[in-house]
Amino acid sequence: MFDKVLIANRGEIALRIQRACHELGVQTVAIHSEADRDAKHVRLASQAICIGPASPGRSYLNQAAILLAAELSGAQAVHPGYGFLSENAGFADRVEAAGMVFIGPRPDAIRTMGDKVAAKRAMREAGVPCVPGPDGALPEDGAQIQAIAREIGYPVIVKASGGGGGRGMRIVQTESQLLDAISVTREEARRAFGNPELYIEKFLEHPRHVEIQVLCDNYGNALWLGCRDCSMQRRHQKVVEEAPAPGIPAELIAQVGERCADACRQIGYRGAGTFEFLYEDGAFFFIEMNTRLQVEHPVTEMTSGVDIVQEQIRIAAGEPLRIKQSDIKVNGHSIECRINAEDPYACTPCPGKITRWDLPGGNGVRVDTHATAGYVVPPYYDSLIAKLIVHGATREEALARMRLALLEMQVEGISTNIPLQREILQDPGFCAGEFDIHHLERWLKQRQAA
Amino acid sequence: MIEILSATALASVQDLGRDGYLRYGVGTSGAMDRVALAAGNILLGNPENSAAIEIPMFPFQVRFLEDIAFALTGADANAELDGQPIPPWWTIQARKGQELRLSPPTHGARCYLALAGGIDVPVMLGSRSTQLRGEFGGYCGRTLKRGDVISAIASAERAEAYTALPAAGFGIEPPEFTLPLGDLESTAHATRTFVRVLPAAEYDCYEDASLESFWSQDWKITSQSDRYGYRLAGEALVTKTTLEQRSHGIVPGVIQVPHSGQPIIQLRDAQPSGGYPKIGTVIEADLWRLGQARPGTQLRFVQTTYEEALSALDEVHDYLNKIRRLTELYLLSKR
Amino acid sequence: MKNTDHADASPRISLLGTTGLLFEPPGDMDLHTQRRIWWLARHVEAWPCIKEAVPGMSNLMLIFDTPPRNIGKVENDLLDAWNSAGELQLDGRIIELPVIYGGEHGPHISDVIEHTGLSIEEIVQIHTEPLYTVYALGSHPGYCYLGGMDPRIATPRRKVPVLGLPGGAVSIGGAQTGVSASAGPSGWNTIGHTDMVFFDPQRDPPALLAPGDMIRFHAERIIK
Amino acid sequence: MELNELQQLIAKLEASGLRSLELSRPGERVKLTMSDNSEVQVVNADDTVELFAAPASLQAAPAGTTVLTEAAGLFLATHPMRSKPLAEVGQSVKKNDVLGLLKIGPVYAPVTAPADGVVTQILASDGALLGFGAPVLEIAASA
Repeated sequence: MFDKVLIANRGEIALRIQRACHELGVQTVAIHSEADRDAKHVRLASQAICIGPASPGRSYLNQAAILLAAELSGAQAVHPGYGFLSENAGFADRVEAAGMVFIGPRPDAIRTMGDKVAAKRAMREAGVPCVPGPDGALPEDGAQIQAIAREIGYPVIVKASGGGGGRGMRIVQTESQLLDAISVTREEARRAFGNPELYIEKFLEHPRHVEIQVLCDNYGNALWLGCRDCSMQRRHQKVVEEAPAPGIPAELIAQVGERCADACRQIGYRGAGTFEFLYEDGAFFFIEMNTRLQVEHPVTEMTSGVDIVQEQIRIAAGEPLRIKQSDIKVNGHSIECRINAEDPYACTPCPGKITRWDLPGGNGVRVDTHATAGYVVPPYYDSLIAKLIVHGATREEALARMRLALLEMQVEGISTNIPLQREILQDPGFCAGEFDIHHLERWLKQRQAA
Repeated sequence: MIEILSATALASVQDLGRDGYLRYGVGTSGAMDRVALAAGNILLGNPENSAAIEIPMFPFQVRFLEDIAFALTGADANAELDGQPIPPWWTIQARKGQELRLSPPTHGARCYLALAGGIDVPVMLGSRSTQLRGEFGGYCGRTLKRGDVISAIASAERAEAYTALPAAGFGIEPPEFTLPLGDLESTAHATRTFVRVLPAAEYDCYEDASLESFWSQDWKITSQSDRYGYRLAGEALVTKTTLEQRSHGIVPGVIQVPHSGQPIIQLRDAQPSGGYPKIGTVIEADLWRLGQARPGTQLRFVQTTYEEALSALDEVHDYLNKIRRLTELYLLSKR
Repeated sequence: MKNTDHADASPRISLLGTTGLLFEPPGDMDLHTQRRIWWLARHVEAWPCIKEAVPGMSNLMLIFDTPPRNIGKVENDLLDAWNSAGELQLDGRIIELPVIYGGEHGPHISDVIEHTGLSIEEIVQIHTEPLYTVYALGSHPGYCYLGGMDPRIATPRRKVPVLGLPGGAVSIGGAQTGVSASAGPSGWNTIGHTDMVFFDPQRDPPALLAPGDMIRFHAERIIK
Repeated sequence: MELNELQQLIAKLEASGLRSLELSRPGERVKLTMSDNSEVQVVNADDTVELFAAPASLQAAPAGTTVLTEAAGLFLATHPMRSKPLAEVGQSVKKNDVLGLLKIGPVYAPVTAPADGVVTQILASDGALLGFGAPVLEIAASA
């Protein structure tokens, strides 16, 4: 096991990783910006090093400054958390070149999965079900493109290979719109991602977003830890997540889960990862793989009993997985609400000083947060200030527990999306488990109209 | 471009040395302290083998005829750029017209002045090092004189890379502090140099008492010590029988013992063959220490093994790799 | 000449730090041995760990590319190679060298006279008699070690090397003779001088002479 | 305890991000606590004295400029090849002079004089690990 791990992140996830390290008896190094001097994880770290000013480009995204701090601290490994440099293959390369361990997959795996076309090809070869469409870049020739689209069947979606997070994509309903859409998207992709490569897929109209969490060690062992439903999204940002995905037969999930684990073994994947799928009409379609820890990992921890962050660290330290697939049971139901410092309906960030910070508690309630009363939410970073996670024996029990927890949670001084979360938890569609990825946007639109 | 303002002789253009011509009788030449030369180049983003100026006599003064980044490594010559003090093992951007002055060092023997891009002299038999005996290589095959104008190899990339150089420049840790050998007192004051030695072919031909004193005594580095070799003074070494060798190849670091019994360490400009008995070889990994040992100071030999000598060489490579990696990171963090 | 006491022993291999090693086979310093040395040099130079193989006088220096971790294996391979070594015949040229013996340019001829008990004429006669073979190059750019000197004029190397010897110096060191190609220090006894240019770094190869070439000294003048 | 000693402690306290610091030595005990309105309270064991010294006023004190680090590193007051520190109190310095070093592995980053002046105080202790933006020393503009 490592003696010292550097945490290249901030906020709740830095604190989460720090806890996992300390539980494993590993010292932590907190690197931070000037804006985070008083942050909780900075205070609780074994060693803290301020590496730059508030601007992320000069601190949390400043690879060189982070690596120099690693050198100063003598850390043997770097945990990137999520966001920032977590899926930056170049950073992973540099960490390894410095003789340290990057707590995550090997840089080449990050690179492959970062290229949507390459990822889809790898998954199709590994037997993971994919959205209909060729697993290669689109040709230049218009007639050829039209032939491909016709074979898939309209509507189709045009995507940039280098895109992600909802950027660089366009839905095409009929053949007459196709070539225009291609040329516009190609130009966007060239400008936004420096890579004009496009691919095309069947567009699913009412899918759900269901994902499978995997864990793999360096010795060819790969596990899947169950699934999550993250369909409640707004502007491609997840708002509420839960595990397991409601209403999908366990056997079907197990089938897909096994395929994911197989794929990991085939590509020699290491560490934690998430296979994201669209789920429609009883079928799964792979969309992408996230080669990092997810924000919503706690709902899987609550239902599987596995501490995913601790396992990540053990794997990176070269330990084999201590559990087998047969040890993993899906136990009850867990829901996570992301609490953001933002206007609940306009969605605009609301940084500022928190004057009141009352957290919920009780059986089956977990709050992952770095905020406290008196904490000033800085304007420079992501607006996530807490993750409210509940666990219940059934989905109904979990829903009831979450409603109560949201009522108990009182924040003053800044606006948060707690009022929105309370409303979502009352929405009949959500409560019945009848929703797709467009549900929340539709619901918001209706609410605005009313 | 820089112009040499000092009349002081013996400064020469050197790179890491000339390989592969020993069979023509051409010695390796190259910097006496190759670690300092490589480090100076690394500070500037040059290939490690780029040529620089080796300065063994002080004061030494140059004028910059263009804006150019330079690096100083090796001996601490209390450098001043137009009166502004420059720390040792440092790189900084010089402006056209500025003058660099190096004073007699209190620490070390040879200073290396490297220029961004590396010094532009023709490559002769695979190297830019000055072959003094053969009168070729380096700057016109000779040591530098007042009025010589020396150019750096132009590179657009290097201009780009060093826009990030802090106004006051930056430095690196000299290797004697990263790779200490011997007691700290000697390192701090540079009064005694320790070098590791592997016994050589005729080691066993010496009297036991001579071997004992070879390892235990302080050898004085005499004033007859230069790039060819260091002549040492101490209790004479005595062989059990008279030895006469056939001429054979030798390398920098070989400690020959002529009939006088006073050892001579062959160095970069030494002839590449000889016939005197060899008691040992200063290991390659420690030759840089020798390059900074000054006449009048003491030298101590430490017995080592081939395996230890290999590890020592790895440590030197690790030091250079680390300064390259961290120098790049540091400049990147400043962008 | 007094060689170290390994005449009947197996070849001796000794380390030159981590830079290289020295291979010294037993036996006389003659053309047969030297031809096996040339064979060995050409053979060993192809090994990946070897940067250069440098023949000496019936010995061979190897310079490592990177020092081998397993030095024992290299030593064994070298012994095996030597045991199977043939004689490499190099077809050389014959070069005549005019020499002025003694005087200002032969300052140590008196030491040779004193050591050998011969007269200057006898020494010159003995020195100009043989056709010398270039065994190896070394010492300084273009310098040749010659084989075939008459042992009657062998004179030990000087106790203290001479620092500023000029180029073209013809000298005797132990049982060997040679001609310096440029000015520099030497521990040998200088007996004469020649004007020949032996080295030009612009040429490829840069040296005038190569192993296998032959030299005959020709007494242009003798200064007493 | 002298006022300048206290000021140095206060500067260190601010730089470290700690909330309080306690120091005892024979005959005296000092506790410094950062209160929320950025005041510094000094509590002396024998007679309680409160000193309201806002950091801003401290930094502005006698026309001084606090020189801050521009990188994280171990502070070296003296180059290991030298015996004399790069900067000493009372020393005149010129803009861009190197006043100290931040050691990051084998890299020595400079602590640089932002302007001509005289060194009035050294705030960082030799060998301390300093983060970005930490105070190292103070210089006053020369008259």
